[in-house]
Parts: sequence; C-alpha cells; structure tokens
Amino acid sequence: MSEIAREVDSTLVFLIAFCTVILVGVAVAMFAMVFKYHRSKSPTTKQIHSHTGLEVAWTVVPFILCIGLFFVGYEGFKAMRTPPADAMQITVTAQRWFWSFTYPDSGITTGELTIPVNRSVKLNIRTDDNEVLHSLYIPAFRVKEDAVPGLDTYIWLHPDQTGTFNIFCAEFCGKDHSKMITTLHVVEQDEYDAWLDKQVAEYYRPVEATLAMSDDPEVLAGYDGDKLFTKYCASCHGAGGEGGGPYKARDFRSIEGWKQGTKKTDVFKTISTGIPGTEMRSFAHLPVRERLALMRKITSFHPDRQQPTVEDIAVLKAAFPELDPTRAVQIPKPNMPIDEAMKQVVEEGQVP
Amino acid sequence: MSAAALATPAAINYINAEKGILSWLTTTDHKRIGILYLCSITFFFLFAATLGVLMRLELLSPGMQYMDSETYNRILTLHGMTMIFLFIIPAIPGIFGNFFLPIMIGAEDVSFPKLNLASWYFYMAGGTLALLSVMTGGPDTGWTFYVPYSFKTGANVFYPLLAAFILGWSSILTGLNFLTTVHRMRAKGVTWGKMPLFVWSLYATSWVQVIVTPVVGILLLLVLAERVLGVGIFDPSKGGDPILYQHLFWIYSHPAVYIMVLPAMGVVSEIIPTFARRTIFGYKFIAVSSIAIAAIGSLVWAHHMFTSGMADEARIIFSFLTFFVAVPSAVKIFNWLATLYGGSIALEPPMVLTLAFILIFSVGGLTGLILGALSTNIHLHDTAFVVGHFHYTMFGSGGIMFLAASHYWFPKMFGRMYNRNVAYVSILLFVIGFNVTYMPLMFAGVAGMPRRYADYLPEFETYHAISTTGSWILYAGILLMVGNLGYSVFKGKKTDKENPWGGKTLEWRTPTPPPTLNFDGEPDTSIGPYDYPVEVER
Amino acid sequence: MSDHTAAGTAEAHLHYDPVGNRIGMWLFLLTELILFGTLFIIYAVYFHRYTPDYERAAHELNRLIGGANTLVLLTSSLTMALSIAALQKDKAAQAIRWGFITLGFASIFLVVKGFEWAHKFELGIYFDSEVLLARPKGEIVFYGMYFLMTGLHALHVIIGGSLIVTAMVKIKRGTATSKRMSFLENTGLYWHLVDLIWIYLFPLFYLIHR
Amino acid sequence: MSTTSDPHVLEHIEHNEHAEHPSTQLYFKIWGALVFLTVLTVSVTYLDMKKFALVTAMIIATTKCGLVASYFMHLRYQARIYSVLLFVALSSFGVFIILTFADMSYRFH
Repeated sequence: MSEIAREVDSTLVFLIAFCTVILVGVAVAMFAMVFKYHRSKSPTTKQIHSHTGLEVAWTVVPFILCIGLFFVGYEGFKAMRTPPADAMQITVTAQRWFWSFTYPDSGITTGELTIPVNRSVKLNIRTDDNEVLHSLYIPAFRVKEDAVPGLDTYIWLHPDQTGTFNIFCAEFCGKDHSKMITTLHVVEQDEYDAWLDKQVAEYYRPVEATLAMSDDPEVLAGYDGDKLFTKYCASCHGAGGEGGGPYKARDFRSIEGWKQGTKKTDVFKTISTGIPGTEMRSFAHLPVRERLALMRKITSFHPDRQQPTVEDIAVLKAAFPELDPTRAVQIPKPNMPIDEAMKQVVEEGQVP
Repeated sequence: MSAAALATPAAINYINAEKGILSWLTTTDHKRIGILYLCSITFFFLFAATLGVLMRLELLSPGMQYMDSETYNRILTLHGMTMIFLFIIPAIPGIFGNFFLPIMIGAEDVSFPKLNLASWYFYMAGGTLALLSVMTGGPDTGWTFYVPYSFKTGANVFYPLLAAFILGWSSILTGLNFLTTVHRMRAKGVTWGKMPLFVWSLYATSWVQVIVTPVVGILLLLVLAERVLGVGIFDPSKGGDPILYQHLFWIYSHPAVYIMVLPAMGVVSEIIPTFARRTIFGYKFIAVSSIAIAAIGSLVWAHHMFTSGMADEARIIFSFLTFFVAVPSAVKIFNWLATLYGGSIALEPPMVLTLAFILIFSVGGLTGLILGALSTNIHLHDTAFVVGHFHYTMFGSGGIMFLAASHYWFPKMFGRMYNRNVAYVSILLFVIGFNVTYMPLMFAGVAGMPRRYADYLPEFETYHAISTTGSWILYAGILLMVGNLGYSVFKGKKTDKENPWGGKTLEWRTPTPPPTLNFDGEPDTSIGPYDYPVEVER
Repeated sequence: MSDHTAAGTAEAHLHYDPVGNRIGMWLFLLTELILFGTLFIIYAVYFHRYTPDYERAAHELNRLIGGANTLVLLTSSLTMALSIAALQKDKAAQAIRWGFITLGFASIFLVVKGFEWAHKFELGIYFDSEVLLARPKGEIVFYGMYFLMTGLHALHVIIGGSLIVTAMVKIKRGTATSKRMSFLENTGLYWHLVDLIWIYLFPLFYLIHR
Repeated sequence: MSTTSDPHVLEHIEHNEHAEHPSTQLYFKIWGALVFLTVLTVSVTYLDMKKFALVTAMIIATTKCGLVASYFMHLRYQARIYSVLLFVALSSFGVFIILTFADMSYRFH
C-alpha cells in the first residue's frame, strides 16, 4: 500500500457509497410507486404534465454534485501524476509478452521488479517502435499507465509496507496478454541493497566461451532452462518448440532453413541480437547465463546438429565480452545514466 | 414466413398484402423492412450471446480448459463486434424505428423507402462479412481495433474492418432517412411538440449517427490502408501516433454508446405512460435531454483514454466534461419516476422489463461516475469493473429495451399474443442472471482483475465462478424469452385488438396488424401521444 | 388525399418531394464533410507535431500545377451550376452540353493529378518505399496524408463524374426535367462538395511552405 | 392523408425557394472572384509570410468555400434548414479538432 492507494480507496468508497445512496433512493421510490399506484389499488389516475420547479431542481442539483465529484477524483489524480524529484528511476520495458525492469545505477535488467520500502520510485515506461500497446498495472498501488511505442510514459509509487504484489498488463496485446504477469517485491532497504549487489555480481559474471558452448551442467547451476523457455520463448515457439503461432515462429524440432545458422554459437548469437526485420527480437538484456540456458534448451529440441568449431567460438568470444573472463566487464559506477552505462559496456567489449 | 397463416380473413395488412419470400426481400414497406431487421438482428444477438457464454465457460476456473488463448481472443472480439455493430446499434432503430416511426408521425412510409431497403442489405453484407471472418479464424484485436496491434496481427482483420465500415454506412443511411422523414413526413397536427418521445429519441440518435459514424468509417479504412499499404499514419516507427487513433476511434465510439442508449430511453418513455395510464411527466425536458445527451455525449470521448499516455491536461478536461453527460440521463430517470406517481400501474411483461431497466441502467450510469472520476479511473480502467459497467449500461439499456419493445409492440406487429406466464418466468431468469453475471465482475475489477484476459490468477476464481453461473441463468432467460416470442409469431393466440395496452400514440389507433399504408384513411392526430383522460375509471 | 385505398405499394403513393430529397442530400454531404474532416484532423495533428518536415515536403509539390488544377476544378463547378440553371429553364440540350463540359474539366483534373502522382512514384516516393522511409518521420506522414487525401478526393471526382453521366442520360431520356430536378441538383451539390474539399486540400498540401 | 409533403404545400415552398436564383452573369462573376482568389493565394506564397502563410491561405480558402456554398450550392437562396445542417456539421468538426488538440498541444510542444 501507499498513501496514494489509500486516497484512491477512500475516494472509491465515497463514490460507491454516494452511488448506493442514489440507487437505493431510485429503487425505493420506484417500488413504493409501483406498490401504491398498482392498478388494483389505484384505478384512477392524476394527470400531471410537468412541474418546472421540480425539473429545475433535479437538473441543477445533479449538475452541482457532478462538478463536486470531478474535484473528488481530481485531487487524488494530481498526486498520482506528480512524482517527487528525488524518486529512484527504473526503466520498464514492455514486450510481447513479458516485462523487464532496468536499474539505472547498475544497468542490470530483471524480469521481476524489486524495490525498497519507504522510497519513491518512478517507473519510466517504454516499448519498442515495432511493439504494440501494453499497460503497466499494479493493482495494489492503484496505478496504471499504457506503454506506447514512440512515447515515454510513467507511473510512480511510494510503498510504505513490504510485500509481494502482482503486476499485470492491462492493455490488450494479443495472444498471451493474460500471461503478461510478473511480480513486484517491496523489501527493506538493507535487503534491497543485498539483493542488488547479488544481482549485479551475477549479471556481470562472465562465462568462458568454450565452456559456455559445452554441455557442462555446472556452468549454469541455478538456471532453469525450461522455466526460462516457458517465459520468453514458448509464447511464439510453442511449449514443445513446434513454432507457428501468431508470428509464424521457427519450429525448433527441425534444423532446416534457419536464417542465422543452427550451431550453438549461432543460436546464442540470435538470442542476443535478434533477427532484423522479423519479430525475433534481441534478448541482450538477459544475463549471459539465462541466454545460455535458453540456447541449451533450444538446441536440445534437435540435438543432431553441427557442433561449433574453434573459430566459431573465437568469433563469438570477440563479439560478446561476457563470454571472455579475461576482458572483465566493469560494473558501471553508481548514478551513471543507463545509456552511458550501456555504452561503457559496449566499449569495454571492443577488442583492442 | 407463413404470411398467409397470420391474416385475419377479411383484412389486408402489410403481412398478407404480398406473398412469397421474394416479396419480402424486395419490399420497400418500412414495416416489412423492420421485420427483416428483426429476423437478422435476433439471429446475430443469439450468435453473440452464445459466444459470450463460451467465454464465460472458459473463465469458470483458472487455466485454459476448453480453448487456447488465441481462440478466446477471437471469440472475445467477435462477441464484442457482433453485439455492438450488429445488435445494439441497429436493434431498436432498425426494427422498431423502422416499423413504428412513420406510423407514430402519421406517415405512409419513410422519405426514402428504397434507401431503407438498401440499408438492410448493407447490414446483411456487413453481417455476412463478419460471419465469413469466423471461417477464416476470426479477428483477435478486440472490437476496438487498436493500433498498432490491429495492423500487426496475423489474424484476419480485413473482413471485420470492411464489415464494420459497411455497417457504418447502413447506420448512416438509416439515420439520414429518419431525419428526413421526421422533417418532411409528419402528418398535419403532429408538431414538434406533439411528436412521441420515441420519435424524439430516434431523431437525436439519427443526428449522432450521421455526424460521428463517418469518423469511424474512414478510420477503419485507414487501418486497412495501414495493413495493406504501410502508409505510416498510425505506425510509430514511421511517425504515426497510436493515441491519435484512439481519439478518432472514441470520437465515434463514445457517442455510439448514446446511439445504443437513446432509442432504448425512447422506448421507456413510451412504455411507462402506457402502463401507468398517465401522461408523461416533463415531456419537454425528456425531449430536450435526448438532444442534450447527443450533444454533450460528443464532448467526452477521451474518458476512455485516461491511462493511454494522453497529456495529463487533456485527462483533466475530459474528466470534467464527462460528469455533465450524467445530468440529462438523471433528468430522464427522475421524470420517469415522476410519471409513475399518481398513475394506475399494470405490471405487464413490457412494463416489468422497463422497471428492471430503470434499476439496471441506474447501476450502469452510477458506476460511470466512478469511472469518470480521475483517480478511481486510473485503478479501474481496463479491468473487469469496466466490463461490468458497460454491460449494465449497454446491455442494460439497448438489450433490455429491445426485449421490452418486442413484448410491447408484439401484438401490433403480428396480430398475435405471446404467453404472458412464460414471459414473466423468462424475465425473472433474465434479471437474476443479468445481475449474477455482471455484478461480480465489478468486484473483480475493484480487486484488480484486468479485462480481456483469457486466463487469470487463482485469487479471482470466486468472482469468475459466480459470474459464469450467472451467465447460464441469463442465457436460459434469453432463450426462453426469444423462444416464447418466436413460437408466438406463428402459434400465438390471434388478436385483432387495435389497442391491447391502452396506449395513446398513433400506432394504437390503426388496425392490427397495420395495413400497407399504415392507416385506413387519415390518421387521427387530434389526440396527442400522451393525452390520457383526466380521471380514468377502470 | 383521403382517396387512398389499402391496395398498392407504399412507394407508389409517395410523392416526389424535392425538398426532402435535398435535405437527404445535404445530410449525406455532411457525412462526407466529416469523413474528410477526420483526415483533416489527422493532417492537423501531424502538422502540429512535425511542422518543419511538413513544410519541407510541401515545397516539393508544384504549386503552379496545383493552382492550375484548382482553376480547372473551380471552372467545372461553374459549368455544373450552369447546367442546372439551363435545365431549370427547360433547356435540356444546353444542360447536357454544360454537363459534358464539366466532365471534360473533371478529366483534365484527374489527368493532371495522375501526372503529379506518377512523377512522385518516379522519384521513388510512395507508401512504404525505401526512399520515403529514409526520410524524416514528418515527411513520411506528410506523403501518407497526401496520397490518401488526394486519392480519396480523386475517387470522389470519379464518383461525381459517373453521377453527371447518369444525370445527362436522365435528361436525355426525359426523366430529369425542370419538374423533376432533384437528381441533377443533388449531382450538382455533390460536385460542388468535391470542389469545396479541394479548395482546402490545395493550400494545405501545396502552399504551406515558408 | 395530409402530410407536409402535400403537393400544395410543396409548391409553395418550392416557389419561395426559387423566387431568387442567381443569374448566369452572377455565376460568372462568382467564378471570376474564385479565380482571382486562387491566383492570390498562390501569389502570396512567394512573399515571406512566416507564420501568417497558413492563416492567410486558410482565410482565402474559407472565403472561396463561402462563395461556392452560397452561390453555386444555392445556400443563400434556400430555407435556413440547410445552413443549420451545415452549421451542426461544422461545429461538430470544430469540437472534434479543438478537443483533440487539448491532448496534442500539451503532448507535442
């Protein structure tokens, strides 16, 4: 809960009470009249054509009430749209059909949102130009705003209790609209700091390329390829990798006609960069181990494929610094804007 | 249509004047066109209601049981599209407007009878295209066709967009016809101040139809152009603004709500005086409020967009304007209640449905206030609350009053009577089912259940389970009601009573069923539409 | 008129009502105005958003050709009005002559418009073309609106033209006379509406550059 | 049956409406004015009008429309109903555009 959510609730309760009073009034008047003037009791009628005083009264009174109701709703809205200047900024990216949250200080991206309690957080909502509409909805905080391609929008919250809450997509976005759900964790500040440190360390922990392309389970300990596949891939490629779906996605069970090659190195590259001109987008924001787990899952649908050569791995290593522990990726300094941080990551990745 | 079976031997009426299916399909008689609309609209209503029941069935419990989410989205879209474009918008004007508007103003027909028939063919063409789209998988965009999704989806939205465009023209031509008819065809003595309120409400509706329907017509063509040609007007990657689409869409679709509601209100203003045997209270205020609803209703469209990313300033302006549209609706409700005062009320089936309308529509209107307030709207927008709200307003007005009008004018249209006891049972089922279906959705919405969800989190199961149960009761009520009326068209008790309910409008002073030219001789316009004698003895 | 019996179809008893016909036509014209009005709203919104791009793109349209075409359309409006005036005076042959002159102007307008479009296509400017997509967003939208609005307008010119042809046939057959003017009058109204819309399209697409 | 479409009533209306009709000379004069305005609106674009370019063009276009509607479309000579119809449509259009810009002018500065 937050102060704003409580205010919305009291407005809601007030409005519902207001409406109930009027509804009950109408119902009582109607039933009383039907009862009293039922034909069995009231065979004769009074013909009253109009009463100007009454007409004016029931035009003017609702008119004034309505203006009052507008201000009732306006008050809470004003606070909702005015984030404090010192709010922590998190970028929310909406994609079919999942959310990702990018933390500016560290540049890490997560699939669930974790924020500290008693701190204002501004969620800057964006989506790609080739995306559709989505809407970030956090019912517990009574806030909602669309993600619109080509337009930056925001919501903000100031949680005053810890807890776990739902995040929904509230704007119809196609096949898995109803699965575009994730979780908001509101935690104590020290818990948040510890969580962030752990995430950052994990996010930037490189994997050696040859090891990454092996089948060694140790490398990906703690990463569940099946779960990740369900979350990121199954919407289009099907739970069994059969493809099809609304965007005519690739069938993973066949190795015919892959646009960017079928080797493990190729699949990893495709996951990381997407396929330009198609609905296959980049998942570069996922930590390297998650992408590797996805690659292993995808290649497992048809294990009978060409193995990457040493050269392939070298090329891949050069292109992706996260696959080269010798080029230790520097964790961006705190308070660095996200795009600068990303630029730094890219620059560090360049082979001298 | 067994036209011959319906005739009372001596009289020649619109039904038996000509025989054969072809005579119906080529008719220019407004009453026969009304019957054509009745058949086709009832079909689409039952079709869409069935889709609704299927949706509710899937939502009975969490997880996907009977269909996948793509199928659900398609059913959802077809349900919305059919209900709105093929049922609620044309229902009352198409059927009862066509049948009774000319009679009520003492005219022989509408101004453009051939155009009137053409409107029905447009309607059928649109309906056929919508059905064809089902066979090609169906659209999956929701009835709003929001961009960019509507030009990106792989589903077939070509047919439905074209269908909606054609239906728009059907609607425009009907409106144009009614406006000209009201201006040109009124019998001597039927002045503007003596026009039945049903005619007033259709007049206001027709204005809305003529003014705003072209907006959505061209808009849907633009979406087609975007899909086929890649124009870029609504494509953000080419400079387009998706929110502009929403503005233009709601410029039509918000007033469209009044296209659905106003004719229903007109029927209410006919039924209440008839069964209360009382002159309508505040004739002028009800007539003016129809026009006011039409006018103010076209200023408030963007209250559908408070979370769309629209400028905050615009949200404030539109929220402010939104509240004013509540005033004329409230004025109508108060006037209807006042009409009951001092009356002699007979609870015949149409009257019972109308009283149900007053309560159900009040719920719809009042929950509209909750949605009009900015801070609560942000929370409730695009949740099940909105679904509940608009079923209460749209189904609760256009839908219920379509059924009430069917019961009210049935004996006049067919010269037969339905079974009243069955009618009462079906109404009871309908009203109970209605509230059990849509009330829980409002609570689910307050709890945070988003709309257009094929699946949901287990915490919302109770609401959905109750709602689905309600949908079965509602569906049973609808089937029983339509079945009762449908059976009675052919097998109901014959009646040639001119005026079974004791109404005062002109249609009750012409033979039952009406003759081809509506009146035997000149219509008697000396008595006004609500001129009940001062003291009526039973 | 109480001499009607129940026999016969309703239609046969309907009077020829020129005033009703005209009201109906005007209502139809209103829907056309709103239809184009919607496009004008879209135009205005993007003009507001991308003013410099719009002005740059508008500079590429030839205002002299556009102006000449405007004159052609205005003149066709004159000849249409003269055709109606002639029929009112029962001069059928003259009415038909003016009608065909109107058609002539309509064809000239369409041919010129066609050449303008063809020229843009040659430059690679059309919906979704690579040349256009490489340009700033405002110009993509400008040309999107240009082709849509002038295209829809051209469609209206063609519809108006077919209405004129029909009216001329009716005059020739004697079903449109000074006593039954509605069809020709309404055709004229439609034709003038086509003109009205062009009167706004012309400055908005050809003359907004600085 | 007497309706307002009674032939006698009609004749009366028609008579009144056609009482005044633009003469051929007037048609040509209006055409002349339209040609002049078209030449004018093209010519002024060669001046550096800055922000007034659009306003000028719109004023001239509206004048031209007024001429076409009043004379070629006979609005000037007919019952007020047609002007009322036109007013309803144009004011609706005005409302649509103004309220759309309530969003646009704040969202795109």
